Amino acid sequence: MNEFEPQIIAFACNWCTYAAADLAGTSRIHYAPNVRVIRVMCSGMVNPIYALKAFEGGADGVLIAGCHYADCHYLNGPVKCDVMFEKLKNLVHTLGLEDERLRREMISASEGVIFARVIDEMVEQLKKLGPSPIKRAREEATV
Amino acid sequence: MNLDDIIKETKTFYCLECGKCSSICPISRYDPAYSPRLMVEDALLGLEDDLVHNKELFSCLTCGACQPKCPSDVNYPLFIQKMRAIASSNGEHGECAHSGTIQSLIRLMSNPGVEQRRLEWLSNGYRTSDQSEVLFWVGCAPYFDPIFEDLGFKVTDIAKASLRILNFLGIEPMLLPNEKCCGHDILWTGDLDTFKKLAEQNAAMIREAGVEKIIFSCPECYRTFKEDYPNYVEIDCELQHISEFLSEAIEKDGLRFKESKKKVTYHDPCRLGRHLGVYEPPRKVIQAIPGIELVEMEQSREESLCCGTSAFTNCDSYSKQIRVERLLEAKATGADTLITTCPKCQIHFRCAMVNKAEEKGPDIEIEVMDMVNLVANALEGESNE
Amino acid sequence: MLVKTPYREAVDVLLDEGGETFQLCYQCACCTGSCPWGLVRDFSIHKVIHEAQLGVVDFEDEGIWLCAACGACVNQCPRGVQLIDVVKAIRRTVMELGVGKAPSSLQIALKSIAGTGNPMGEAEEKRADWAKDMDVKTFTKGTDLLYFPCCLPCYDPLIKGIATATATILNKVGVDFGILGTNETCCGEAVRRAGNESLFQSLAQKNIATFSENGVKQILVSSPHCYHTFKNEYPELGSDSIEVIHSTQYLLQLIKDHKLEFTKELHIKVAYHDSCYLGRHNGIYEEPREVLRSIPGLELVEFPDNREDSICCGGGAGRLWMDTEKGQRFSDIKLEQAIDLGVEVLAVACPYCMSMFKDSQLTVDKGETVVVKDIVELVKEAM
Amino acid sequence: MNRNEHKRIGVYICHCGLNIAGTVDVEEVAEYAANLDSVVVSRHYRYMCSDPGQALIKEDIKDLGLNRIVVASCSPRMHELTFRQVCQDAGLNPYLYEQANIRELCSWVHDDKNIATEKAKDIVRAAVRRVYWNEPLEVKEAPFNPDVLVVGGGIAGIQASLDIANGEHKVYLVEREPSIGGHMIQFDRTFPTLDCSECILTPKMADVGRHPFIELLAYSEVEEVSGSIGNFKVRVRKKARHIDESKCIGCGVCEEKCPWKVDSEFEMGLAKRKAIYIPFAQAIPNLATVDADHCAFIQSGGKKCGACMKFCEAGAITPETLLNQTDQIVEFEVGSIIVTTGYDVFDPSVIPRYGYGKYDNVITGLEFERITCAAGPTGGRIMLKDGREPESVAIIHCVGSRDQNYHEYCSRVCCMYGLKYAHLIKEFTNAQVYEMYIDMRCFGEGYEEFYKRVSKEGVTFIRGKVAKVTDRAITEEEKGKLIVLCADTVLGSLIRVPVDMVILCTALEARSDAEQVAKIFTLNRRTDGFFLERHVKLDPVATPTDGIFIAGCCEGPKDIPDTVAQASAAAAKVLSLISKGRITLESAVAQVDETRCLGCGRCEEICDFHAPRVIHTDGRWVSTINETLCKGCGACAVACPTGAMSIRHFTQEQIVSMVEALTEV
Repeated sequence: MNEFEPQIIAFACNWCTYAAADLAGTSRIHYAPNVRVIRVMCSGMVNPIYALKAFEGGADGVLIAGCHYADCHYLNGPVKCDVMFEKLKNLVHTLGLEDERLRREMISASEGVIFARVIDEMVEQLKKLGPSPIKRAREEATV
Repeated sequence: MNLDDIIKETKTFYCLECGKCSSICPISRYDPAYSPRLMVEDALLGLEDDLVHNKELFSCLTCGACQPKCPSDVNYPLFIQKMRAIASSNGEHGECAHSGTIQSLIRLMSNPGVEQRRLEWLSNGYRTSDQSEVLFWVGCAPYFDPIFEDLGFKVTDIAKASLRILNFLGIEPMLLPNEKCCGHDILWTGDLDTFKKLAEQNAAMIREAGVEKIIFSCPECYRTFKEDYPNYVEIDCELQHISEFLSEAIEKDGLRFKESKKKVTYHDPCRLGRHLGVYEPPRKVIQAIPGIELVEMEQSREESLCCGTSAFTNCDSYSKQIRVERLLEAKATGADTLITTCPKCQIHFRCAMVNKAEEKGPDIEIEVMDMVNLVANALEGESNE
Repeated sequence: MLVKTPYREAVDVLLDEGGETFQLCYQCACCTGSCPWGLVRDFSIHKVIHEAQLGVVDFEDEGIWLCAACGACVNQCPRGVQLIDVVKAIRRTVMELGVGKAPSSLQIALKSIAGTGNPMGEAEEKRADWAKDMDVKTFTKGTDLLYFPCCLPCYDPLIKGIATATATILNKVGVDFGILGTNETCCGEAVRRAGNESLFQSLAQKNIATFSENGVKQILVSSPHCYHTFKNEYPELGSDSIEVIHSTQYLLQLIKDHKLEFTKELHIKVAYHDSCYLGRHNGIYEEPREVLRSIPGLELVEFPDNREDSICCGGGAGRLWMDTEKGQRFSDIKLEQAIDLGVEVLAVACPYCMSMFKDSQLTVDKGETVVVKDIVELVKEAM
Repeated sequence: MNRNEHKRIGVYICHCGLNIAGTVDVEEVAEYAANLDSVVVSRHYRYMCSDPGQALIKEDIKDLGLNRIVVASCSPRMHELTFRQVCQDAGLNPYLYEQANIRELCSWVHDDKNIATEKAKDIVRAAVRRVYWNEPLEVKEAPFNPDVLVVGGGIAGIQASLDIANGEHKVYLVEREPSIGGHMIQFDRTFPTLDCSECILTPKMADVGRHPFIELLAYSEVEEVSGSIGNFKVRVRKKARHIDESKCIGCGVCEEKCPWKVDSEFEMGLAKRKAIYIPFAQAIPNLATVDADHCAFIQSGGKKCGACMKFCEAGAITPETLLNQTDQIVEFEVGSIIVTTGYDVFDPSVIPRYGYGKYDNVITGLEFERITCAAGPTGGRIMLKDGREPESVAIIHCVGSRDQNYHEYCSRVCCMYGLKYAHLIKEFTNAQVYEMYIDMRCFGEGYEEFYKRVSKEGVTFIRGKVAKVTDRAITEEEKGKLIVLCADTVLGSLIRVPVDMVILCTALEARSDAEQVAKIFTLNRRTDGFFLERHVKLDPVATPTDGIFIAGCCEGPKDIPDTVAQASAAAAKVLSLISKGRITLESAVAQVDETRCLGCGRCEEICDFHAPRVIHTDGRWVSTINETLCKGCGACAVACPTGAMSIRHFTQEQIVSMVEALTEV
């Protein structure tokens, strides 16, 4: 059995974090390939269901990242995201998923390095945790 | 199960097309596009496709108001339940409220790998035991708390109040640390597979626990265990809604309460009332509290008007209008408080009262409270919460 | 003319030794402008910084041993260059890589510390002698407060007064305190600034171990140097979280809590000398002054340059142990200023400062007209 | 949307030369995509963004009747618009296009070809699934209000207003002080040409005063701005001057007669003005203003003084105006806004070492401007506080600039005005002049030449940041002087320079109320406190808020030429908006499904742009969206309990479809 490769779904705000991911690209900063980025216009646009759906699908981790408070293209998106995230964290916690599987970050357009680092960190953590219980149970069911 | 079986099982073929159902149906009252009669007609004409893809299929509250009126006793709610199963296998899920968060949580819960942390609300003030013969069924309150935080109450308070009452009566009930959703909402939105998974896991845990009795504070869980589980799993213990349990306690054990001056009216949840015929116990309990004056709303008991949504699907302007009508009715009685025995009824009423807009609707503000909270506050020797 | 060529390797060494902030320097020289050496001789610290940038530092030059880590330059630097760290890096390079040579007087002091745990090379077992005929218990688990006197008060007869006065006050007030006695060793602050990192590390580790073995929660120090390293450097080396308090802070608290009552009036005119490590390094300017002002009858006057601008005594970063030729001692200038101010007492809050001033008294004329006292001694007298 | 519409998707994998093809097996990805649901054609090509690449798509749309397009290439932030245009040209709604980013997010950040290829497949799959749910959106336009608001009547505001008004468009110019002119009118001469500031500025001020297309609201402040590009609503508070503006002719008699003296703001407190005053001779508008706090008549409730009234022949001052005149609120609508609120001068007293406020003859640059000004308090005579002419002057550069303890940035003008002072002192006195500098930054036209000229005039330059200014003499000739202490980095030794006067080249800093202003106009601020431009290089006068522009020192320290250039640039931006006359609205905005709406107003509460509004229609309370206000941030959709609210092009269906595509096993 080869090493477990965690699967991360990242929701990135168009103006900052997605731009940061682009920057990581243009500056050829390599990072773990385990992340799949979904572009949203603002971190405040991320609905809890998106993360829950990802976990349903068997994702091992979900990252929700957007602008720092001061940089928001829509003034207060990050604040709204915080509120949503508190709710979501609470639900995911009650479900018994490890808190590390859900992560909130603020990464500005200039922080390509940080984007790469966050992904690598998260992959490391998730490798330690192993597959999400949902995925595990599903795999056990199939074998 | 195909359309014909459904028609047989729910006695739809007896339909006389008298239209009594549509005339009594609260949805039809506000949403002209919706008519139970026409649904049934489509079924009888074998227009399965039209039915399956008709979004109105998910508008039905399955409140059962039509059933008592039906001269040929068609089981319309069951008809809808079964039809939705077919619909959902055809990719139709209705318009889930709260972005489908709740359905998603239920599906996640149904995963056998999920080991929840669902009892963290439980503070040491409450006495529970793993040896108990009585199991208290908490329901989805731990998930509702964050989702409905803006409604100004904690759904877990209903569970807490229930525990206070049980403890007061010397019962230290068992709580399942990994209790899974009973599956009510997922069943009524047609996802049978998930429902079965939940039923099986819950049944297994209950067998494991070896209890003799399960007490529910949520009529939907209660109904699901009583009516729907038997079709899939076997659970042989006594099932009771806490209102039934309390009215017994009042009769047999002479449970008494301290006085609390209040004029209240009682809202029959569809599941507890029309679905299971439990009308009197809650009323008895409420009236057992000295000082409480219970007044009835215009539509009560069999005639009771639904709280406006069920299974968190197709919550829309029509369901809002139904809630407004119900709340105005409650206010009309001059009661200070609207008592219900269903957490979801309370959620829907409180949600209807949220008004953050500048343009205000009609005044429908009234205190809404679960019976168990009312009772818990009236327990002798216990300080009010 | 001597032609120099930038030498990258040297730059890298200094970077490794922790001098990285020299890269920020844009050569405005306001460090040199604010350096106390400017009062007595040519010394262009900004040049040293630039030499570091080019990697052409002259490790043989005595200049790199001049800095007393007073922090006047760091305070003003517009680019956030940590000049003290840069100098430290240069000195470390000398000590560790053996390029150039540290002044012999410094080497001797460091050897003594390495051997006996104190710069005078006195015997370890004598460390608690200052408290012999006093009732001072040895610190054990459960004792509230650890009193850490610093090497000088432990051994130097001229400075012992600081320790004894502190102990007397603590006893009078009835504080449950103790000393580590022979278990304690030099804090190593000056050692580090002097460039001997390895020695500092071993000293620090020894103290850290002793502290945690004895479950120390609170340390009272007489020396701002101990204060600085305990508070700001030991935690990075893994010491448990310990509350570090300087005597002046402690006294002020006692006074505020009315635990310490003055019974005598001291009708004297006093000037307070800000110790660099209390002031610029840790922002403690007012506590010592408040303590002095609260002494009945005492008149407090200020030096022309005080607080952030206070002139150093010249004893920091190992300078205490190096010879400074007559006419170049900051302590002389400060003492002369005190004499001009016409004060009876020059109040200090640091054993190093006291030691420097006591030396100056011997050489500065009319030096004897001013008495050098630590604030704790003045407080004791007034009790 | 029409669920039964038959989806025909075309997928195009771009090699981007070797940028993608180098690490991703594009053929394999193309083959993979071909087998995805509803994909009709899947190709790969060297450069999709090239003309042939674009042609490829257009042909397929026509020949194969494609109704959805996916291009897997670079970041959508790079070429989304390019390919949307391609679709549009081929008659396909641009929003039926989706871009899969397999370069920045894949080929450039991984080197293992297998891994990169697999990841690329996922990314493409997600895009294909999403585009399936994409819906056509109509591009909407709204009329653009040609009127303009300019905030701040300094040189920037004046220039911008004139540029726009000369194009015969209405400009509202709002200035908070009694007169326009800003800092520039306080200056004596301007570097490097030394033409007098007044002489070049006052004609422009006069033009503003009488321009038929400029409505000047002086002594006024903008209180609230609502709405969005093309249609802003503005509320302005016109402060009470306590005189009848229609009658006042600005003769100034009232000021002569008024017995109550106050420090003059205009003269930096170096001279007095009266309680009723005209800030300076050429003030525009030329009206008297009563300083209510210092007017005895007002303070005494009409019992004391009243001198001004007696002597005002125009009858512009009456007990009524003095006692009962109140601020008035003016409201109007504009299509665009230019913010030119300028800067504050750094207060050097926070650097005690330099002795400002401690020594009389340590002064700031702006104070010196007034001293050298012929119309100033000393009639242009350069003198010390005691009236003597200085024998020596030190000019200290970088006071509060280039210093992380105060402002890390360079204020850009100090070197040059420092040189200007040196020149003026040389010209009008016999004083020796010393400039203590760190670097000389003389970058503009004629600046370096000016530096040379000043050097020739015998000014002494000392390279070193001043450590201290003191009056403690240690030698005879230092007695009674201010001694400037610094290290000369060139000599490599300390220098003590005894002088009579010290001029501090104080930094320019962001206005103390920049935060409020930022709130009113929804601007962002940089860490240094100045307003943030949309793009530092490519969009220097635009801001993140459409239709609002910035110019002059509110954007950062700059000299007059740059300020004027920026002002004209902002004016040009506005003029181009006006000449187009319409605004294209964001299409990806919120939409309400009225049947699903509860009218709870959660959307209304959470929106920062006031786009959603709950209204009452046929018995129901439902939310509606003002699409000109909506920015499409999506917060309302998250807040909506029923899902009635959704964001076009970012619907739950579209996003979840991607999640599902990416997580399915």
